[in-house]
Amino acid sequence: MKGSSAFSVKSIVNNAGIGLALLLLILFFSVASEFFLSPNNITNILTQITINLILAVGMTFVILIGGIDLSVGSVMAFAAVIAGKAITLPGLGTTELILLAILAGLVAGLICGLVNGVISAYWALPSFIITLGMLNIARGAALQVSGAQTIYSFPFAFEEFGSKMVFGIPFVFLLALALVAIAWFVLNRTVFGRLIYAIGNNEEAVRLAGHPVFWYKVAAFTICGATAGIAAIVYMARLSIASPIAGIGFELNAIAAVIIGGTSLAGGRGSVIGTLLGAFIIGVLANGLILIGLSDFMRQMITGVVIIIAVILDHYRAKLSSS
Amino acid sequence: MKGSSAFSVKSIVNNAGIGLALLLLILFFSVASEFFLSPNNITNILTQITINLILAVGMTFVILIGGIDLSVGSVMAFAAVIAGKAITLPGLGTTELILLAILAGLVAGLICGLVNGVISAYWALPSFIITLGMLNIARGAALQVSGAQTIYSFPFAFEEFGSKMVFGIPFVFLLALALVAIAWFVLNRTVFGRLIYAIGNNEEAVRLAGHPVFWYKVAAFTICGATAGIAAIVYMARLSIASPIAGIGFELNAIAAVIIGGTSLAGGRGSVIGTLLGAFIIGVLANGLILIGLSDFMRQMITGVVIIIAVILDHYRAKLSSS
Amino acid sequence: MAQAVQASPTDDILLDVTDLRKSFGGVHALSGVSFSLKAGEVHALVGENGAGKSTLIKVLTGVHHYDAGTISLGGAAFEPSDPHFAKAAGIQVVHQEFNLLTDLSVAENISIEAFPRARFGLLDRTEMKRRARTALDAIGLNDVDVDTPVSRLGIAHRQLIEIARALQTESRILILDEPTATLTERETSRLFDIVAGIKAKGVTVVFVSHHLDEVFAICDRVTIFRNGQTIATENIADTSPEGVVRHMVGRTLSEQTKELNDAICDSIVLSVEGLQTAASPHPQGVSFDLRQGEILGIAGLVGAGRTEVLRAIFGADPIQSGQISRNGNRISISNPRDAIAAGIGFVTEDRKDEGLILDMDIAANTSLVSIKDVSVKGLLNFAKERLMAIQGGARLKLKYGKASDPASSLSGGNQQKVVLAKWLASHPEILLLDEPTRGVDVGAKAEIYAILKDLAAQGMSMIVVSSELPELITLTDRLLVMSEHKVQGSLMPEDYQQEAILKLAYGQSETPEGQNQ
Amino acid sequence: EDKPVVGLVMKSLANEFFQNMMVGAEEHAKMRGDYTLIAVGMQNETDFESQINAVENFITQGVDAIVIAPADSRAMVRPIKRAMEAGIVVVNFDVSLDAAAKEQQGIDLAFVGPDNRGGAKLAGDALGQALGDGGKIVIIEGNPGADNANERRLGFEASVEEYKLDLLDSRTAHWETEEANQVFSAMLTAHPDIQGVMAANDSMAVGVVKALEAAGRSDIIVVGFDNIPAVGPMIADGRMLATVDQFGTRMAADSIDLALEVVAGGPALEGWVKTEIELVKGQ
Ligand SMILES: Nc1ncnc2c1ncn2[C@@H]1O[C@H](COP(=O)(O)OP(=O)(O)OP(=O)(O)O)[C@@H](O)[C@H]1O
Ligand SMILES: Nc1ncnc2c1ncn2[C@@H]1O[C@H](COP(=O)(O)OP(=O)(O)OP(=O)(O)O)[C@@H](O)[C@H]1O
Ligand SMILES: [Mg+2]
Ligand SMILES: [Mg+2]
Repeated sequence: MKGSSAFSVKSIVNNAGIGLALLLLILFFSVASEFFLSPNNITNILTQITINLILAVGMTFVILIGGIDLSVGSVMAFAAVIAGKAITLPGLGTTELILLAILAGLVAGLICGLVNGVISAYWALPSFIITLGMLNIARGAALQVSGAQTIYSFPFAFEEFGSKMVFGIPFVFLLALALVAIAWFVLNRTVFGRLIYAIGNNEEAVRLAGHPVFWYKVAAFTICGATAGIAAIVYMARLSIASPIAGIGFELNAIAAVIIGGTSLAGGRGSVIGTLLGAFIIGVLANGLILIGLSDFMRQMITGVVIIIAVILDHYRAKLSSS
Repeated sequence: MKGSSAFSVKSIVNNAGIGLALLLLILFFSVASEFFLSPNNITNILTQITINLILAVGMTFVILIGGIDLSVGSVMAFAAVIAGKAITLPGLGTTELILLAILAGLVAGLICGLVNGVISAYWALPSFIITLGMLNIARGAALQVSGAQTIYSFPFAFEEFGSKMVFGIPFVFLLALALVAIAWFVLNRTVFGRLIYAIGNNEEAVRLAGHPVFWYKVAAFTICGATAGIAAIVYMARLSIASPIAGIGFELNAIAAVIIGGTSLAGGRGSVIGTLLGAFIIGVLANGLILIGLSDFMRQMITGVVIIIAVILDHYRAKLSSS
Repeated sequence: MAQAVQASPTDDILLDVTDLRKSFGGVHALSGVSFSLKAGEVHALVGENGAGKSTLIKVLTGVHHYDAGTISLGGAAFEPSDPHFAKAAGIQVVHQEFNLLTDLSVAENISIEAFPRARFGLLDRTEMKRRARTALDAIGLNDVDVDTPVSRLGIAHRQLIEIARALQTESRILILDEPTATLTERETSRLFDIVAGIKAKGVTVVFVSHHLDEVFAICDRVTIFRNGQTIATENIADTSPEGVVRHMVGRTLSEQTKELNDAICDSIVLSVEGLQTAASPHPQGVSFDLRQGEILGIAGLVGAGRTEVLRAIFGADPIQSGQISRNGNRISISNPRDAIAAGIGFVTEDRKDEGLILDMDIAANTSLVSIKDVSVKGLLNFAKERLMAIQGGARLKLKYGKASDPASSLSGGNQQKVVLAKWLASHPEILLLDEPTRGVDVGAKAEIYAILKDLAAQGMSMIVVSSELPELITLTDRLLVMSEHKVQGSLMPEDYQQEAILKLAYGQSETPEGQNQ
Repeated sequence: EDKPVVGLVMKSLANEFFQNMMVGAEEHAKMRGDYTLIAVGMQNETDFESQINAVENFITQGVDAIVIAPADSRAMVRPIKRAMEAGIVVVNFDVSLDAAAKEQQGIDLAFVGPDNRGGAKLAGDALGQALGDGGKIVIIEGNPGADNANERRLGFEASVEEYKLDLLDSRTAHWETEEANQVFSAMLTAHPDIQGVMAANDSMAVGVVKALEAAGRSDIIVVGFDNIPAVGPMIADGRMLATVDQFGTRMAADSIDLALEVVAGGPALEGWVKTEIELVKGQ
């Protein structure tokens, strides 16, 4: 049983079942490529999973309540464009610009998430469709606002934070890790988190227990939108551009990380630690398969196969650990 | 109540709730553009929704059992490449080539669906992840088999069937319509169909009733794969090419048609008539927004907004009709 | 109640179970169960909540695999590997928890095991509906349309549909796990007639119930469970209810007595006037008052509209018209939140869909309503929560492993106790209870009655909807009888007689209309 | 109103190259004022259907000319044939229709546009000259299966051949900055001795440059394609060696001019009307 209440260390280990598959992957790549465990490559992997991880943390909330958010990639692009416009405003000091951009990106993402949440919760509509609508709206808006032009030339201090290292670890990855920790705490130690799980499990029972289900659902989507905003800032800092066509298909990667991590698409079961491992699986796979020199097409096929094998492995581990 | 038992005409009308939104759309575009209702344009719309409709019919089965199939776009490309290889084989007569190609495409799609079904049903794994894996596998395979080259130069008779008209209606659309009719019949009039609904409703109850749930699930995915194969054939006949990069993102459109049509992502509720209307909504919107001359970005935004409004409208209609 | 069925079983042993064991993780659900079924008998399984009755049934029907022991059917070894296998061997079952397809029609649910097929795998819908109609009529559900989706039906109707479904297939052994827990007398006696009928055809019946009067009315033999073991099997003719209870709990229970509650104050805490919901056909609606410390019962037949009234008061369903007053002040309740804020609690009839969060642990379920009491500034205090669960559990004699086990691992009756514990933990001033002791064993029931009476004595007011007249008779201070969505009459304890209540329930008015208060 | 109507079928306008081209066309239409422009883009790079739909819609509307940048050099042949049969003047620009496919369908159509392969070779040659014989390079390809990706790869490969470069690896990053960044980071790990990178477009070149910055490598030479504004500073400060400008802003406008001439009764176009390309290098 993938318990919803990940309290003890043991239950974290259990939740994080996909860890075995990750371990095997890492083991394999370490043997297959001399570069895989080099400090440089580890830095690469950490940097590369950062954005997906940030998006996946927000996505975990939405999937836990039984929803889905297809718009995160587009919303990220929209938030990036807005933040990009803000950071290239003339006549302001660097610090102000950076703060303004961060705020603008965050608020833009948050508002998109809020809209997703309010519409799907108020009318009890399938979030798949509502966020598919938002996917189109946010992408169109990003293109419209930017005139389809890539925004560039950001203050140096801002770009620097994208490549800053702390104890040999990319700062942006630590940021993502902090988000994971916060999400874990919120989901497992607070009333709010408890009710997020409960709603995903049995919404009617929560409603009859007198809790404002509507607001919890809205909150989950808003959190997801806000993480898309944060991802946008990280994206900008890392690549020094704000592109209106960034993030196409990112939603699938984020959802995949969450589900590979053992969270149920039906809601109510899963953990953000699993999401962290899921994001690692995807990132390690993408990196390792290039290192061992597979051709592009083989790489794509093998990625598919490994993802499937990973969840099959997890199935057996879960079975073993439950008996 | 979106009853699963679409027996009477009344219940079809109810199932097809999204019809109101479709009507409003058609009304609006007829007024906004003189071309919209021209026979030529109607032909265009019908041709244009054909592929999405075919994919969506198969998708309806998968979603009804509570699954999802993200691989249909890739599987379609893979089936097209296989059929393309077959149809350009040297040394065979035209009729043989065409039959061989159709068979090859169908079987290729069917096998992908079978694999999706067997893996997700046997290990009870989330079909989202399994079919995401298949998305990568089939795409990689399509690129590998074709060497990333578009295959072309098909027999004339084959291409002709893509543009053939019957009573002023594109033949391929009639084909899609026939699939809808067959699917409706199977889902509503056969034991198999009722068990598909039943599994989506309460899998455990069906298991306890002594039915082999595994095989029904496999069947649903296999049907979905087979429709991707059919879509591949139609695609080839219509575009005269078999491209390994065809069908990117088609899965979202197919799923959207199903869900806009009122089928529940959780399974057990919905109808293929709704899917038909859902596909129409998407097709009419794409066509009409171009006709009224909206800019691309505005068009994308408005597409999102209209999709959302359509499901909101449907919500109110469902409410009215149930009281 | 149906008359005792003439004993006519043979002495042939049809099914023999010896030393059966089954555990879930650390929980030993079955630790040495032996019993045998004689062909053609009606055999009762009784025991406290969590004693292992349902687990045995699930093993026999291929839902669970057993760890050790032997089962033989008709003399041959029998190892049911899945539900299909057991069905093929002629074992039919109605499980304790429902297994219905709520979005499908009643007819489809009844035929699900073997849809009538025309040629080419086509569904013969006419035949399916005809069979469903016959099955429903046989069980007395004349008023239910076979095309209705099950989601529109109340819980008792659902139970009857489960039974109708099991009766569809010819079987050698029919197992009924607490079929009567939600039924009123009318349906129960109809069920007993059916059981008598199939018994006459030579079918062996296994019957689980917490109502010993039912056991003594229709069974030939009874097997008593305690803590996962079979304690004894006795001929009904040779034993007495007291004897069975002694085996069950290991001691004698004191007789339930009806004491008049003298704590009822005159102050009216809740007043309902002209309450109308979407389903109620009567323009005058439902009206009554509830006084402080009073336990008001609502009796009625299945579908009389009792649940509807409670749901409307609690804001779970929208009110069409009518007024609700708390302590004389009109209040508006548009959702459960408002109701809880007004000091009202609601134990729902359907624990699986509305009451419990099955995947979450017992502690989380217990604290769901009063989560503020176990948290500080939004942070959960797990120790406090566990304590709440343990105290609530102890009070209701909950049988469980750890407070951190999921609610789904509990036996049916114990799940019901968790729902009760959840609402008791929230200390409401008014508690609405819909079938509060559904599936709860005799001993625990007595405890629950005592607790409720005690709370009433401390000033809590209650409305109890129940299908068990004895429950209403022991528990309530006043009884409303509903029929066809309206209050047919009101009775005081001195007038509590089965006959009078049933007369009203069947819609024969005793008190003139408008004098229901 | 009897102004001629020109239907412009573009590729994805989300791509700033085509967006700028379209803005150029719109300004052109305003400036000339003697024709009506209807422009349609597509949802994404591989959305062949919407181009076919657009052509079909234009036939429905009875436009006078269709000016099209085909998303697929083979898929668009048949709809274009239908348009021509309907008496519409068709001008093919940006990517040339496949010659064999044209022959098969029995149509003859001129092409107005740049030489993608030649352009890529310009960039590749610049890199070859900078590195000299045996220079170790990698290629970041566009979307496999896309015609211009194919052409550019072939152009790069021609340079590799000519300058006897050592091609260590060649991979797609699907035209995307983020993916190019990830893919190139891994390539750099596997081949620390890379000396040069050929990126099939500038968006991917930006990703490569950022990966080099993160790895602290300033010794690796990068060339791109498209000359988007964002690479301007990179070329100026030497983080990139060169890119290729196809003067996309003018391409659609020029094609429209050519189409209108034919509509006005001029002679049909023939062969390949090459448009300008230029290597953009820093100082
Ligand atoms: N799936 C399960 N996982 C863990 N424990 C279980 C599971 N099913 C049953 N149990 C445990 O097995 C024991 C026996 O349960 P069972 O349902 O057989 O009781 P019962 O006699 O039917 O009780 P009731 O009268 O309440 O229905 C209980 O302690 C219960 O908690
Ligand atoms: N004859 C009927 N046909 C169809 N639906 C009915 C009928 N009677 C009641 N219902 C509906 O079925 C549900 C059951 O009614 P309700 O639960 O209020 O009655 P009840 O007296 O509590 O009976 P139960 O014991 O079934 O709970 C309600 O939603 C009601 O609207
Ligand atoms: Mg039980
Ligand atoms: Mg009721």
